[in-house]
Amino acid sequence: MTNPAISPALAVAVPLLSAAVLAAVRKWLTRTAMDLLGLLASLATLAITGVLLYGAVVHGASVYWLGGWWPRGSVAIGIAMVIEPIGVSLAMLAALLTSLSLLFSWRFMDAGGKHLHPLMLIFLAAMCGFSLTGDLFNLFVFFELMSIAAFALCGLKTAEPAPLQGSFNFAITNSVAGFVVLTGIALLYAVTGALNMAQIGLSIGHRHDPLVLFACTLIFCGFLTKAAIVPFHLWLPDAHAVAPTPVCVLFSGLMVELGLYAVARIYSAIFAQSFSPHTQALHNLLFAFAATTVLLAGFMCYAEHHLKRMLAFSTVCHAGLMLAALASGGALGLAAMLTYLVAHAFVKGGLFFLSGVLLHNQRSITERELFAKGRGLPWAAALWILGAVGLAAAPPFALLLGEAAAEHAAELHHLEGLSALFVIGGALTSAAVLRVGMHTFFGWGEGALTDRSAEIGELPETTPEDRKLRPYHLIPPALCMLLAIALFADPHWLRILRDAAAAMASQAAYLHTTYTGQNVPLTQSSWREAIPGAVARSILALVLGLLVALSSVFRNTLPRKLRLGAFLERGFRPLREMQSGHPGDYVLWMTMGIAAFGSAAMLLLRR
Amino acid sequence: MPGILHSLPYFVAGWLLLCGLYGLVTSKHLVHAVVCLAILQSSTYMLLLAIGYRVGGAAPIFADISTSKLVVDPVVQALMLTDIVVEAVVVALLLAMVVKAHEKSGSVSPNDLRTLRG
Amino acid sequence: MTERARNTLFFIAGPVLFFLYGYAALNLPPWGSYRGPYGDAIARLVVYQRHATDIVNAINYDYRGFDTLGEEFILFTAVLGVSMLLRKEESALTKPAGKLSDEVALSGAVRAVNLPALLITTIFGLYIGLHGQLTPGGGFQAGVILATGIVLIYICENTSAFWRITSHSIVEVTEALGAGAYAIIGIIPLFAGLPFLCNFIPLGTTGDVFSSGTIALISASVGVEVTASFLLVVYIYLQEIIAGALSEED
Amino acid sequence: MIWFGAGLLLLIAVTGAAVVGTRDVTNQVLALGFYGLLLALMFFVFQAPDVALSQITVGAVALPLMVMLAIARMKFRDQIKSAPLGSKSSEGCRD
Repeated sequence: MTNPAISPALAVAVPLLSAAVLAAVRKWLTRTAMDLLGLLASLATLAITGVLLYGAVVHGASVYWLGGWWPRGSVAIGIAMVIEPIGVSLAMLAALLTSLSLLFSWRFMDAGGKHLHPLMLIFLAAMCGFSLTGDLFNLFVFFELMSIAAFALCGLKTAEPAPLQGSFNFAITNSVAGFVVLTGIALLYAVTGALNMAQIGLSIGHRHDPLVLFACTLIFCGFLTKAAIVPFHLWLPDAHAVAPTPVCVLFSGLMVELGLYAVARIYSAIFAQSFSPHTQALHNLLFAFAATTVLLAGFMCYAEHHLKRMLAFSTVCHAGLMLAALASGGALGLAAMLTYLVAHAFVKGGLFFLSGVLLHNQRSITERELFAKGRGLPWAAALWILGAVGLAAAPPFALLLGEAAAEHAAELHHLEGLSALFVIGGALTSAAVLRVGMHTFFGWGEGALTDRSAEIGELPETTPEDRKLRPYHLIPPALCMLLAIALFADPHWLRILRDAAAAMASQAAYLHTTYTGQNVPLTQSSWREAIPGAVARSILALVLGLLVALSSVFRNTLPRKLRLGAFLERGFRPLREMQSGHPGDYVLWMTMGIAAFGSAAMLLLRR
Repeated sequence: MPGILHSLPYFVAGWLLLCGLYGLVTSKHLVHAVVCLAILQSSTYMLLLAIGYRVGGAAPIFADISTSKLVVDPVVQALMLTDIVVEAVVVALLLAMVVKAHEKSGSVSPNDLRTLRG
Repeated sequence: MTERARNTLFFIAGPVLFFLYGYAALNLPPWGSYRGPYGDAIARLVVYQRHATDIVNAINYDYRGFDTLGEEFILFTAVLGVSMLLRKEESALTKPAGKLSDEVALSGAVRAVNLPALLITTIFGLYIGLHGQLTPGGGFQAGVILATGIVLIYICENTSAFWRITSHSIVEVTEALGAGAYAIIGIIPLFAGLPFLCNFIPLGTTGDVFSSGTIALISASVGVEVTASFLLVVYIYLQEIIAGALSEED
Repeated sequence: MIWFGAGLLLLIAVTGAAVVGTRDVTNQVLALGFYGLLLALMFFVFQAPDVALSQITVGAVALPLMVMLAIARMKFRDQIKSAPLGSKSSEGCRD
């Protein structure tokens, strides 16, 4: 049995302990000391996850039984942490993004004052625990810890009513999601008498009845709420529009995607065998949800003029693309989703950092007010345009590799329409970002359109006299973009991720790892041959996006019939109405979504 | 156990879930909405308790009974304890948000909270 | 969406959900016939392995102690969040204010009952906390009871005493220490080469107050944390009201 | 005994609906407290004394207390706002 070099529980315990210490002494510490200590704790977590990842890659996957409670026979009596490359990479990504966010907020955020650092560290610990645990109820606990920390972080700027609305809607919908997940877990416990994911999977086996289907519906819908899949996505734009910039980076970069990770993990560990006769139908169902998400969020993204809200809808759109990649099936689909996830986290994180730079430097976040204000920021402009290229999944960004894998998997599993979805999603989101870039940094056209929620704007996060840009404002976004490109330039990590995804997708391998602590080496074929097609399509998406953005920026010089951009920019009334800001509506949409998913599952997947 | 009772607690749990959701959807007062969330959560207590119950089982405390006696499932009870804490905590945080929103806007109706739309 | 539309849509989606729930529930094992292996496996092991007789607490604070670590930090985070949301801003509140129940002043009889009640509550809380591994109770319940005792002081109209107890930053520090202590108890065994959260204290005799090793220790740290956080939440809510009342007395 | 438990379950179902249906928040707090006590009784009947104890402390005491405190604090604010005495408070909160 290979034991990890250091206890993986440290990845959770160290940030938690530092958060407690920081919270205890925060009254007596200066702001700089808080910054320094917070950053140190987060870097320590990064180092711990780094060591864990090294161990998982070199020695293979292993299992850590907390408290030393090894299973008795096939009955797990304690909580297991599964150390395999994918979960550990996500934990490491969380630590990295948290470190960058803390660096960005260096003496920066005056809102919330000294509550920021402990909350960020708790959030980090929750994300680490969430990606490492192998126990279903423990997953729920970290889901709740993550949610609670997120609610609090979201409401940091309490000086205006909008943040309270955003965090209230966020808290209500995500709490409902949490209880829905718990109900699903309880139903599974009732039939299997187990909480360890591998043991539940073993115990369910081929059993396929309404109970398993309904439990699956509840758990999936709960985590899809976190993942912001339509119709569970309504909280996300509200929460992002009001959260402070460093928090947005963590929300969009990782928290949302962890919902998808949980769906993938639970599906492959628990339900894979049970659904094996219906895999295709389930994939079609998930794909239908993903396609709705991409289309709806893509159009909404282009119609927004509040920078953070626009990026938030772009996150929803990309979460839809990731779900589509997962739905394209098998180990390859999983690898596609994870590749896309990691690369997207960096690109989207970078873009959010840049929106924070604009808010800091120009004291505004709406496109109309920012018009031509960014002319003196060449570095931010370059990074922003790079981000737009990245969102279209064009080279040289690692999102391309994910897109290629997804298209390859869709081809193998005869799933139609996936490539079109990637082109539409990429084109619309990059068009929105390009449009903002042209308006803000180049000052092209004659002023931007606007919409109702953009007019509310956002209070700046820094003191008014301080508008200077410092290195720690531009290093995090630059590093993010650089990493997204580096992952493309040096794709050695792909082989590791590919094989880890193959092991994750195989229920038998997961079982074996959990019970014996040993690694099952699995290999997966490469999707190199799909890359040229993906390059062509992503460039098509980028060109389309550029055309739409140009037609929007120069709308007044174009003939009326060609004003496609301006038409899209006005948005569609029913879609805007859906985003009503009323918590009752959001819960109603969730109820309808669960009912729809459940009925579809019962009809399509029954024996 | 009489046959008619075989699924009773599960139905009650489903009913409470429905009640909570209905209250949240139709609520006109933010504090009312938060209390409805608490009702929604109590559905999970009901479900967990029903799952672990055993006819004739004793409470899982071996202070004064023999260890060979049949007991109800202790694991669900541990889960419920966690669940209760989570409920109290979520309610506390949400109420703080409501209080703050009331301070800022002077209203407790979800309809007046809608500054962010579209 | 109009109110009417919300109602109509819910009366379509809600029953569908309820139907699905019921349909699934019919496939559950009948009520009262739990068969799962997990609970039984633990129930048979606890008394021998951990010298504790309250199985639920043994699960919470040991076998599934990692869950409880998360749970305790959920509580900790929420208190941070509440104090952040309701932190005092530079608003000039000079309007004097009354107490929470400002209509009727409590009679002397109520006060006479209250003091013994406070004493009993405290003793009961301590008892519950110390016997968590043996009988129902434990740190969590004890914490809430102890904090309720201190809130009783406020109800006794002894506002300034309550203010003195809770307004110190000591309460905040204690809360963080209680939460941090749990993480430290988890980390200590790592230095001895044992897994995280493993027991490292002699188990003692089953049935003793100081038996069952780390279970009692963790229970105590949870108790400290819960007492402090509950007090803090009450204090934060009352802060504004009490501050108004005290300035009136000046 | 089992019929008593079943009756209790039904009572809880009815009370839960009543709590949701009570639109006045002050009355709702009382209903919530009663509902919490019923849940605690049910936990006790179905052999979960640990949970019953926490439910009494949290569900029947702490939770209604917090709701009551929140309502009290909001009423206090309303009082200040409506009274002409003292300086204006609502504007002072901006920033």
